[in-house]
Amino acid sequence: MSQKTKISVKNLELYYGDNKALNGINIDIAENEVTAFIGPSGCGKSTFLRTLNRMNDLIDNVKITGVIKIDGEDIYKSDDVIKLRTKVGMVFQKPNPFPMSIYDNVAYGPKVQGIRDKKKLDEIVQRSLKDAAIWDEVKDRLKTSALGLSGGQQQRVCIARAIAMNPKVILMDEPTSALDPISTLKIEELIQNMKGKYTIVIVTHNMQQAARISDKTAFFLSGEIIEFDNTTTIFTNPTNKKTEDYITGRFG
Amino acid sequence: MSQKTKISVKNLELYYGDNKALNGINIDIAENEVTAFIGPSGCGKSTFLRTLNRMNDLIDNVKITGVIKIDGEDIYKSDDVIKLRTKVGMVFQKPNPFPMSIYDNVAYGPKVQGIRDKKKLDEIVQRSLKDAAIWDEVKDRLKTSALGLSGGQQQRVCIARAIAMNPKVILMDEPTSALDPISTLKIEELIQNMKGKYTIVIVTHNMQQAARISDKTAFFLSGEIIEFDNTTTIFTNPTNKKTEDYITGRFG
Amino acid sequence: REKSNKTSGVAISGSTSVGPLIEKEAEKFKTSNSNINIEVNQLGSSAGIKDAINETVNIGMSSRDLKKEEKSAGLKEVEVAYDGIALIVNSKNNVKGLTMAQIKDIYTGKITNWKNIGGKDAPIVVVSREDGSGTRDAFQEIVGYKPEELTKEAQIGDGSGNIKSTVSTNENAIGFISFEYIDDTIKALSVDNVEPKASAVKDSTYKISRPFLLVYKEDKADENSKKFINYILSEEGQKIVEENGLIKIK
Amino acid sequence: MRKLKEIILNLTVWLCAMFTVSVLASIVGFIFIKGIKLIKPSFLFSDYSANGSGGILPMIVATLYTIFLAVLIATPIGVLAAVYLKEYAKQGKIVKIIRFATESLAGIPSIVYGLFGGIFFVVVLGFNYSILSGALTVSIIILPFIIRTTEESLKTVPINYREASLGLGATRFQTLYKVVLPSAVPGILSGLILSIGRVVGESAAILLTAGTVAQMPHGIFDSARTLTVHAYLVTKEKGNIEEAAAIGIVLIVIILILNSLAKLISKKINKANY
Amino acid sequence: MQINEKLDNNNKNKYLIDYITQKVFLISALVAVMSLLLIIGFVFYKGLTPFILKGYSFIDFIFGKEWVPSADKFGIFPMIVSSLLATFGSLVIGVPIGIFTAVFIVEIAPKKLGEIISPAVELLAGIPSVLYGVFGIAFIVPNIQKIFNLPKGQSLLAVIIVLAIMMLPTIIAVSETAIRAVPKSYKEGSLALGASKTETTFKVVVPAAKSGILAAVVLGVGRAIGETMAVILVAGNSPVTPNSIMDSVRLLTTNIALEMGYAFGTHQEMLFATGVVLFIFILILNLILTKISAKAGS
Ligand SMILES: Nc1ncnc2c1ncn2[C@@H]1O[C@H](COP(=O)(O)OP(=O)(O)OP(=O)(O)O)[C@@H](O)[C@H]1O
Ligand SMILES: Nc1ncnc2c1ncn2[C@@H]1O[C@H](COP(=O)(O)OP(=O)(O)OP(=O)(O)O)[C@@H](O)[C@H]1O
Ligand SMILES: [Mg+2]
Ligand SMILES: [Mg+2]
Repeated sequence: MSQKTKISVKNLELYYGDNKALNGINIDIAENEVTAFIGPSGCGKSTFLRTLNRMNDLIDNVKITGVIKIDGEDIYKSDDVIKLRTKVGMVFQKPNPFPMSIYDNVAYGPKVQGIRDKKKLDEIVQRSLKDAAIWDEVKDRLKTSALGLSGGQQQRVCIARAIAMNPKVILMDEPTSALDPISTLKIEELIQNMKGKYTIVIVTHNMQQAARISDKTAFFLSGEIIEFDNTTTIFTNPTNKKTEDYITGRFG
Repeated sequence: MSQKTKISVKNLELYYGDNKALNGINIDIAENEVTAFIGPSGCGKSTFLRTLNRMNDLIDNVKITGVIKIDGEDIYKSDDVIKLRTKVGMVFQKPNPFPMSIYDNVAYGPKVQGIRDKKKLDEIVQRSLKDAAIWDEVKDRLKTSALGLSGGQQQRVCIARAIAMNPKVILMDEPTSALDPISTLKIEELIQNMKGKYTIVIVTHNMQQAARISDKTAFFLSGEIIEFDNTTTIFTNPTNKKTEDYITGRFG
Repeated sequence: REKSNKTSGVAISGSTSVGPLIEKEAEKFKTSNSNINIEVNQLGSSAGIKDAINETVNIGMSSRDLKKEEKSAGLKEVEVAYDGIALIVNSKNNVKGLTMAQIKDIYTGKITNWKNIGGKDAPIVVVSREDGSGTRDAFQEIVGYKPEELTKEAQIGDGSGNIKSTVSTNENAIGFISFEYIDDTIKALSVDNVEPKASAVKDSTYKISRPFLLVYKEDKADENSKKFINYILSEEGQKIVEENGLIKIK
Repeated sequence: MRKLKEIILNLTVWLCAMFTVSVLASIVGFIFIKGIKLIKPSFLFSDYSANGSGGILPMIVATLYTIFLAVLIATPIGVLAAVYLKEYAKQGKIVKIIRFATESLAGIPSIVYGLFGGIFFVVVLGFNYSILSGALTVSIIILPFIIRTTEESLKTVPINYREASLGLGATRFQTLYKVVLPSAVPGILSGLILSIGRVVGESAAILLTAGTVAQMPHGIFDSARTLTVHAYLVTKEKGNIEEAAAIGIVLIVIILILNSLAKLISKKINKANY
Repeated sequence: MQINEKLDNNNKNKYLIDYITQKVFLISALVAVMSLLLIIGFVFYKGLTPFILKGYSFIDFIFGKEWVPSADKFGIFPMIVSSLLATFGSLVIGVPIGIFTAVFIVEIAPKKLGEIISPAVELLAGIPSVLYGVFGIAFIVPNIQKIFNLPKGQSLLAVIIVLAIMMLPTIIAVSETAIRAVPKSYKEGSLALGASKTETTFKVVVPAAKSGILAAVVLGVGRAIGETMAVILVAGNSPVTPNSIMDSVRLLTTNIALEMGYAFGTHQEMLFATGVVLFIFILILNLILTKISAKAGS
């Protein structure tokens, strides 16, 4: 699988104030593959994911050292965060729809990109909602507030919102944690379909999910990547004792 | 298993404005057992759970008909919601720690109950955090804001906050969806330990989890309970075709 | 800035005591000089004088004499009317009049109870205008006490209206205001047995009075300004002065 | 014990609210009882006359001019400045100092602003006594209000809205304009309403900058007398409480209309907030 | 795909717009700051002249007990004391009442009632202070005189009451917005723990709205302190140190407003000097308020 490297991370460290949350991260994420991050709660998965589209810029007191290159370009050297974030879409851990209608939520990104054509927008919204497996549930209430949706519905609207942008890289922070198995299955199908065209990074606590959909898996512990390898290798034959412990502590 | 009925629900209907979200719910929840609610996203699980401690009172435009009795008392007839909510604790779907220190979050309930003794509070906080499998991660930062925690950490703090009250009934809305397997395991252990002393109702999308920890399972679909039975029966020999479809659509 | 130089306009600012009179003069003046617009701003004597010096306006109004520094700025002054200052008490007060000496003793804090001057047994609440006020300057000069001699207990109000409100709501109070503000909400006292009337000021039997001044810089007082001042000084203008309870210049 | 505390606290809240309500009711009642006699068409809709028979039409017009001009000047500057302080500036010492100075200025008596305006706008900039000078001066007075209330409402917009928007490749400006500001509208609005109140209620500062000319203004360069200045002169010089109260009634009506208008507009802007 | 290509060129414009808007924001901030600085500069320049150029002693000014401008005596000590007392008194009355009323409107009142009170309060923010003063002199002052059987009702007490009333609309309106903005999930969390509505309100909602409530207090107090017209009518304005709450007082603010109309020369500069002291006074007050609220938070 002679994969091209899409994202290359060198010696990344991140501090929240004095608190080191990421410690010497080195990883190469291949293009058009699905990479899963696993690891116990609080180990830094979200934090690392957020460095990849510079979301941590928003938090005061965050210090970052090291180099992250996407398509060979140092994203922290470039001034064009907009390009970065247009290219690198994100689905957040807590569903965060805007206080707008469902339609406006999904159309937000394209509109921001300057798409004004009503028909085109309708099309994008519909396709994205379908891909996110929520079209049927909301097609009759597109104009009502997204805040009146159930937790899982909100999460899917946020997924739709992210894919409406047609990004090259999609970062997903536990996208299915609030979803029922069927919706989860649909999202996983979506991910499978996108593989090959998009680079996908997904944080998940669901080992089976990681095993099912990802090509590579990185195991995080206390702000470090303990092991990074092909998913099959990680799950069947991990090198590191800690990885094995975590994996075998698995269940369900 | 000659279980006493703790919660008895008769002909419950709930409307959000004109939108019927619950339709003719009838269920008897046995004392000191674990009851799981499963069903696709948006089917009304959270809505129903929230009727049990009258959380929907807060939302405008909600209309409820039917009868819910806890310990034989009609909770919508009684004026004492405080007593109800002290008896019936809740963990929400989205983690919602207060903007206070971790310690104050957990001590909040006991303090409200009138416990002033510093030592006693310390004890309760420590025990609850330990039970919620987060003590080790936060014991050195009890005085810092709970909002600076990772998603899963926040969720466990909320669990600790709920069990610090020592309620008789605990309602949990997807309590482990944001947790890694190990924390999940610990929470599940906690639930197992509480069983027999507490009546627990848990919403989960994780079939395995439902199968592992619950005594009874109710399957929701479009605001109705399609089937309610012993968990083993539901998972091995469901009566209803829809239940079977949902269960067999399971994976992972 | 150009506006005040417009040939058709006269800008006036200054004393709030003189202002109402000038407004009325202007209103009448305009009936025969509709092309001349007169703007009257009531901002206080100091502001009026300052504006006249700065040439922000054509004419300033003052209810007090010019201070040395102000005079040296080259202002011309014209007296346009005299104003009597009346002592007022609450209408429930049964005292009818005071002597000059009694007034002085009251304001310097030597007499503090109404019973000492023929009233009932109640403390006197002295009300004065603020330091710098033209009315107060004139009052203390004529009554004959120094600014620092004013009783420390004195209530201070700014503006005749405020003095009036204070006195009309307090049976124990005594204050002083211009004749033009006397009405039936309060009672004006006689001084040395002379009733506070314009005629009494004119024949000098009523002692407490002061001049109303217009001040201007020569080169800023254009034709229209002069015309307006002359109108005020004319017989017709002075009739308006009298209609307002003020006193014609002799 | 807990019940008792609860009851006492609840009672206190009720008492405080009732106190507020009764104070406010008695003030409004007072104004109406004293002033209603004077409210007649001839009072409201005719020109002023110095001999006391005229009406207050020129003052009503001058008041509206001043409000609109001041709000027009101060709202954009204040809101934009608040956005800068909250969203762009580094939250360091300087911002803190600016915030602090701003707040402290809220407590300087307006007459000081009046004196400043009387020199700066009237003389130095040469606007003379005019509605413009008056509006500029009160603009400065209400700036702290607008800045601070806007900042506070920006603070209440959850960070995850910003994250979501930026995460979709929106620029900071787009994020602000499409997501953050609409969510902050209620707070900005309440600041604006308070500011309108402050402009309407202002006397000393306007007196010294817009003057007291009791004639119908023909533009913002004319000197004019606002309703409040008129009420002030009437109270201070004549002690005529009835007329002041009648003006109070007119002001209450004006504010009522303006506040409803402001709310209507904000509803339009804020259709995003369901 | 084509979308993305179009974007790259587009981004330049976007950054340009972002850059320009940021500068517009910055300029607005600068205009605001500049105008505020101008005022501060103006007051200080005018107010410090007599001490720097004319040889008056600032110490005598602050600690002098006599204020007779026409006799060249400028001492504002009594006014400093009076201002302290009046501010403290009105804070103690006005702040809790204001915050409680805001809480009432948002959390406790029946919805309909809240919907009436809230705009009514906003309305009151627009009533000119002159009218508050008229109300004070026609209502509060005579009642104080009657109830306490005094020769006059103009007093520190009357000032405190009027100031407390005048700060209410601002405190209520701004706190109300802040309390409304507290996320519902906090409330739910607390109620679900068996806290009563009142406990939830005071232990979770109000603390979460702390920053906004502090702003409300600062602005409200500022508004009240800055208001002079009402105070002039009810204070009595004698420039002497009060011995009791029933004595007439003159505040720093009223001193300025009272005499500015006729003052000139040194007298006027001394009034500006009063403004300087007032500014410092308010600075300290805000500092204390901020400190208190920081304490209350932790
Ligand atoms: N804004 C913040 N300020 C300070 N510390 C933070 C902040 N966000 C996260 N942290 C800390 O950084 C560490 C890593 O957090 P992160 O959110 O990356 O964990 P995670 O691996 O995503 O966990 P989870 O699975 O629970 O979401 C944790 O210890 C967390 O408490
Ligand atoms: N506040 C609300 N206002 C209006 N409709 C609502 C509201 N909350 C939920 N609903 C609707 O009620 C239905 C049931 O929602 P509920 O939150 O109970 O679903 P759920 O079963 O918990 O789903 P999930 O697994 O996604 O959390 C959904 O169709 C939802 O859109
Ligand atoms: Mg995370
Ligand atoms: Mg739910």
